[in-house]
Amino acid sequence: MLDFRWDLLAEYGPFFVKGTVLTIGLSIAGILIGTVFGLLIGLGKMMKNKYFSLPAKWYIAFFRGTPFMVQILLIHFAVIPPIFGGTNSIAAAIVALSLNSAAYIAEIFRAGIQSIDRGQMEASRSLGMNHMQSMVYVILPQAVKRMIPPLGNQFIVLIKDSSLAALVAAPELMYWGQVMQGQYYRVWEPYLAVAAIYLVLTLSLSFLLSRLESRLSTE
Amino acid sequence: MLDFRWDLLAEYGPFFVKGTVLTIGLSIAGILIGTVFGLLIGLGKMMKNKYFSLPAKWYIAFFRGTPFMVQILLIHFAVIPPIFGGTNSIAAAIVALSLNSAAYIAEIFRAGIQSIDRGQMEASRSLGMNHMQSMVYVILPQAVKRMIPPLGNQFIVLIKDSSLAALVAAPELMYWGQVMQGQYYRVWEPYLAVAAIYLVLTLSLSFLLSRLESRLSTE
Amino acid sequence: GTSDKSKVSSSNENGKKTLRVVTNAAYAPFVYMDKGEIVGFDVEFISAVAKEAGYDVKVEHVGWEPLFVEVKGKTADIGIGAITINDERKQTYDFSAAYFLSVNEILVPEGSPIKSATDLKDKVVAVSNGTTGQSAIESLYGKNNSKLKKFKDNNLAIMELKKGGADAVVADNTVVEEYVKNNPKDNLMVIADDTAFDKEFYGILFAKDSKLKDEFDQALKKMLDNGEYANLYEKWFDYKPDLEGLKE
Amino acid sequence: MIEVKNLKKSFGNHVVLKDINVMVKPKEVVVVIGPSGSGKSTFLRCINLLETITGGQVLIEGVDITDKKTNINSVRMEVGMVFQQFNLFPHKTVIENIMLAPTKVRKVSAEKARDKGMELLKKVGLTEKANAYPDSLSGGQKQRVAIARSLAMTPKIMLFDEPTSALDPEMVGEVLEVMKQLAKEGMTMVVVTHEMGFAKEVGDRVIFMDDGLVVEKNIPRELFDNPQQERTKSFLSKIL
Amino acid sequence: MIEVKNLKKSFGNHVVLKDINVMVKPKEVVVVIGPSGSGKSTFLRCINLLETITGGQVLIEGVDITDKKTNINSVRMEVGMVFQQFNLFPHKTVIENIMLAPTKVRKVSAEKARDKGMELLKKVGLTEKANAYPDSLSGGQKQRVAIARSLAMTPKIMLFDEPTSALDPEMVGEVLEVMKQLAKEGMTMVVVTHEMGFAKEVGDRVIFMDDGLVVEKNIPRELFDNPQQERTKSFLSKIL
Ligand SMILES: Nc1ncnc2c1ncn2[C@@H]1O[C@H](COP(=O)(O)OP(=O)(O)OP(=O)(O)O)[C@@H](O)[C@H]1O
Ligand SMILES: Nc1ncnc2c1ncn2[C@@H]1O[C@H](COP(=O)(O)OP(=O)(O)OP(=O)(O)O)[C@@H](O)[C@H]1O
Ligand SMILES: [Mg+2]
Ligand SMILES: [Mg+2]
Repeated sequence: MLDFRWDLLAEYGPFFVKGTVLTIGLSIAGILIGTVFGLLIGLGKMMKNKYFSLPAKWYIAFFRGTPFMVQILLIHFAVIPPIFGGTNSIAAAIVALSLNSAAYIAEIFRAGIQSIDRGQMEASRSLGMNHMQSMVYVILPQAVKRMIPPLGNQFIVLIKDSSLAALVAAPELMYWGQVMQGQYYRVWEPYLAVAAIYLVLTLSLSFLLSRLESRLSTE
Repeated sequence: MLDFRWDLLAEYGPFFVKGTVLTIGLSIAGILIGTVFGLLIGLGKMMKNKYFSLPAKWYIAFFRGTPFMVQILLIHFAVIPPIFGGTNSIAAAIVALSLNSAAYIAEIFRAGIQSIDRGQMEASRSLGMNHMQSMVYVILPQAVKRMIPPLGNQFIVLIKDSSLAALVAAPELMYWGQVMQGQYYRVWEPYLAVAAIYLVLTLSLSFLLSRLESRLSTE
Repeated sequence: GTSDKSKVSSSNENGKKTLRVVTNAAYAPFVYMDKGEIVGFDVEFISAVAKEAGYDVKVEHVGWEPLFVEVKGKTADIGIGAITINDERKQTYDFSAAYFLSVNEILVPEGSPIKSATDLKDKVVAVSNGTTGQSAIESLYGKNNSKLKKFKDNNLAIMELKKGGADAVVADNTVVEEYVKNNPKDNLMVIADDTAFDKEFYGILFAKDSKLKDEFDQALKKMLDNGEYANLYEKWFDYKPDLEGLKE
Repeated sequence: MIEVKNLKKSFGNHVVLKDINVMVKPKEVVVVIGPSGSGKSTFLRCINLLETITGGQVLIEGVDITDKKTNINSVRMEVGMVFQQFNLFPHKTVIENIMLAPTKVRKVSAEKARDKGMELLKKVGLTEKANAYPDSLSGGQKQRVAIARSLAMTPKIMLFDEPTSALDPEMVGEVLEVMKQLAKEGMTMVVVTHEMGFAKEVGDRVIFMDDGLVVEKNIPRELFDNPQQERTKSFLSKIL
Repeated sequence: MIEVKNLKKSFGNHVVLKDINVMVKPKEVVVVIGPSGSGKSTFLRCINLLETITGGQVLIEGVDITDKKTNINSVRMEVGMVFQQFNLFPHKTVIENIMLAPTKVRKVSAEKARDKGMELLKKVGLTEKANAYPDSLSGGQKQRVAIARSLAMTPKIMLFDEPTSALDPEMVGEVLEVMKQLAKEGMTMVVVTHEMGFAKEVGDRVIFMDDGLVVEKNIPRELFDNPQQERTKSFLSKIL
């Protein structure tokens, strides 16, 4: 530890910056697409019709029940090539992160809706509003507010999971850490630096989230 | 997909079995050590004394805020060698899984205790029991029951995270998937097989957990 | 010898010491896994040369980077697995005399416009992270060139090429030739470029000032002279070794 | 007018309402009492179709609400319901709570709905809270807003399910006051409550339910002072 | 005997008890009434040291409980407390709930604690529930167990914080009955309640609190029928 080579870090600084930008980009893409997709799957799972709810259940079970590492390798080498006619590590990372987070977001969505007191739906229905109106004007506005904290957590998880994109050579933060390690056969410098950057990203995000939450709760 | 090579899977079957055994072993070791360690850190974080609570907070922030991939690589290459005098992938995997899950378990523990209604502690104190007695006879027995479901989830997360031990060549399930891929340059067979095994492991565990939970709740 | 060396090597019943050999078994045909067994040219070679020197060996797969950590920390006696001898590594480790002559080659799909290393400019090249193949490309086209994709091992790099994510793979000649030979249906071909890529020599990796180095050097020389090396070589590579090149 | 004929309701194997026959005339105020779990809430909820009925018939203004052809939502517009737990919409202000259903269901313009809402708030004495959020109100204020919200749909019938039992004692009066006012104005009401004062003052009839059955019905004074059934007697002795 | 002198309590900047002076003589039953938020619960909690006191003194049987040298737990053994929400230990059976503190704090043997516990259960009429878990009890039964649990420590003083306000109306009576019995046996009691019947029947004195102050104290009949202060009048008009 005494011979910590700051000069090597300085040399790799620009790559870490580039990597961090991609990490953030992948995570944002993942959370956005994952949210849209997750809402659909969540809706599907809540449906009484089995042709919708069963596939949604299987989807969720698969993506929550298998390691993200398997998912990203499968998507990169087996799913993307037949579609794109070749591999594309960034596309694979975005697809994998989106599909994976969609499974978690589907559950967040469902839990958010189910956390709203039954009395809200009943009051709304007893005023003559139909199921759709009650959902749109009464249940969803309240559920969305409750979904923000777990969605924020999911975003943090995504930032961390995006590090696995290094395995398929997407040049995000972790990738540059491994490249640096491969070049100099040193471990502390690259990995501590990478860990610190991830920590800054996730802690900043939690900080923003807690601010947002306290603002929402006073509203 | 049409040329799915079942023969290759048959050939690698025994290795997948060996890998699965190690995966289970790593996860069990991780949850056990992580629980002991997590309780200590959780206790530390709840202390009023800053010399205990601050390090506990940092510990939790670090392990929850950085990717497990960085953690396992750092531990394998930088932490274990000076101690063991060399790398040891299984030791590294167990240490990394334990330290990582300890951070989550510390929070589970804290949340479990804080979820117990304040009235329980007050009733207990008003009967003349001191803080320690109230904790041991009243709060903890109830908190432990509530900790079981999130601990079970943590176990599932551990099973999935243990796949990253493949990166440091611990011969667990994911490792054999990668070896098989490396030998035959095929992706569907090894990764689907591996995903299926992980799915069986995690789904069986959730099933056991839901049984356990319903038994606990009727007690 | 160091104190913990006793932990590492043990003596068996014939009084022969068993050495702990560490390797990265994802480097066919030198060392790789075949149904869970570590096999390859390097594995047979190290057993033979160790036998010649009066030792038994136990080969263990630990991965590429850990291999160096273990040999340096003396928890392993020997590292092997297509390890190129270079000056940087010599600062920290001892190497045996060269036991293999290698040169980087380019693996491309048949019909690729790439004919030589100069054609690789602006093409996507997949390599194994930290190998001499990577250094070779970086010395030609700049360090951390964005078209260079670095993977954990050669398997993933070749996979990337096969799936259309890279235009070429640069790796040791034996690795790419072995791949093409074993997978003729993949329609890949190998391009050699002597002007762009330097010759490289593989050596057995020892800790600095290891006593084993001399014993193994003598054993290797004996194998080279008595033809045992050539036999082993031909068994694995179908052609004769360039013994003169090795002795350079 | 409400006619309940041979109403039955089970949850799975658990029969909660066994055979209920009740008739509520226009402008009548019917008070329902009975021990916890006797089915009082379920009875109200069946009238408002918040529970699917297992057997029997419920006619509201002559319309059979159990008939599949009946539009549930138009029935509900005629029947207001006030819950023990208020169930105000926490993300909307008081006036927005009141305006929501009229604008979305009756398609009343926002101005008209607001004017009507302010009028109702005046009636329940809460004009100054129009732009407050429910969280900032006391229990009694919340319940009064809930009543105003129901009234905004100009229902012909109002159902109250223990509207004061979640309130601090000093807030019970203000809510009962509003309900008495409503009764005087001629609203048809079914009220589950244990406020005997209210029952005696404005109730036209009292129904005593136990174990999913109507055990006894009578005018309040008779039922309270001179109960005919043993079960009624024992229940009244406990709560009076 | 309880002496409360110049008791003050704030939560941060929020002053909840401003200056409370109350004296409770042995065997006396004092009833505390007052609007929600007036500080009644806080007052009881200060006597039992569940809140740290900001200023003033509380003497119990002559011992200054605010003195740092006083052993809080031994004070608490002398003072039983019954909560609105019962706070039974859900993981223990009824008899285990009752036996826990005597065995752990007073180090009574399990047999003796059990015998005493069964005796107390008989007193509150729940002998047959000894081995039931709290979840299977009705609200009134839970509260009676909670009283028995407190009595098991043979306290000299009992504090009750709205013991019946979380109960269904028909269960209020059974709990009040137990409390009346206790009062007759000479227990010193401080009871926060809005059950006027109870206050009139067994209360020796009633204290009316508002906004952190004791506004009026008197014997029940006088305070209820002839309140002296405007605030008392307006409060009583709401709840009676
Ligand atoms: N959704 C439901 N599923 C199953 N059982 C239910 C449901 N709703 C009510 N019950 C049962 O129906 C019975 C009657 O309940 P109901 O709420 O109508 O009683 P109540 O007379 O209103 O009692 P309370 O005075 O406590 O409000 C109870 O035994 C209750 O457990
Ligand atoms: N732990 C606390 N932290 C901050 N404020 C508190 C706390 N406990 C009570 N308060 C405040 O102290 C005031 C008095 O509360 P208290 O519970 O003593 O009133 P109360 O007379 O018992 O009312 P109620 O009849 O509703 O039980 C209230 O304004 C309350 O918000
Ligand atoms: Mg009810
Ligand atoms: Mg209180």
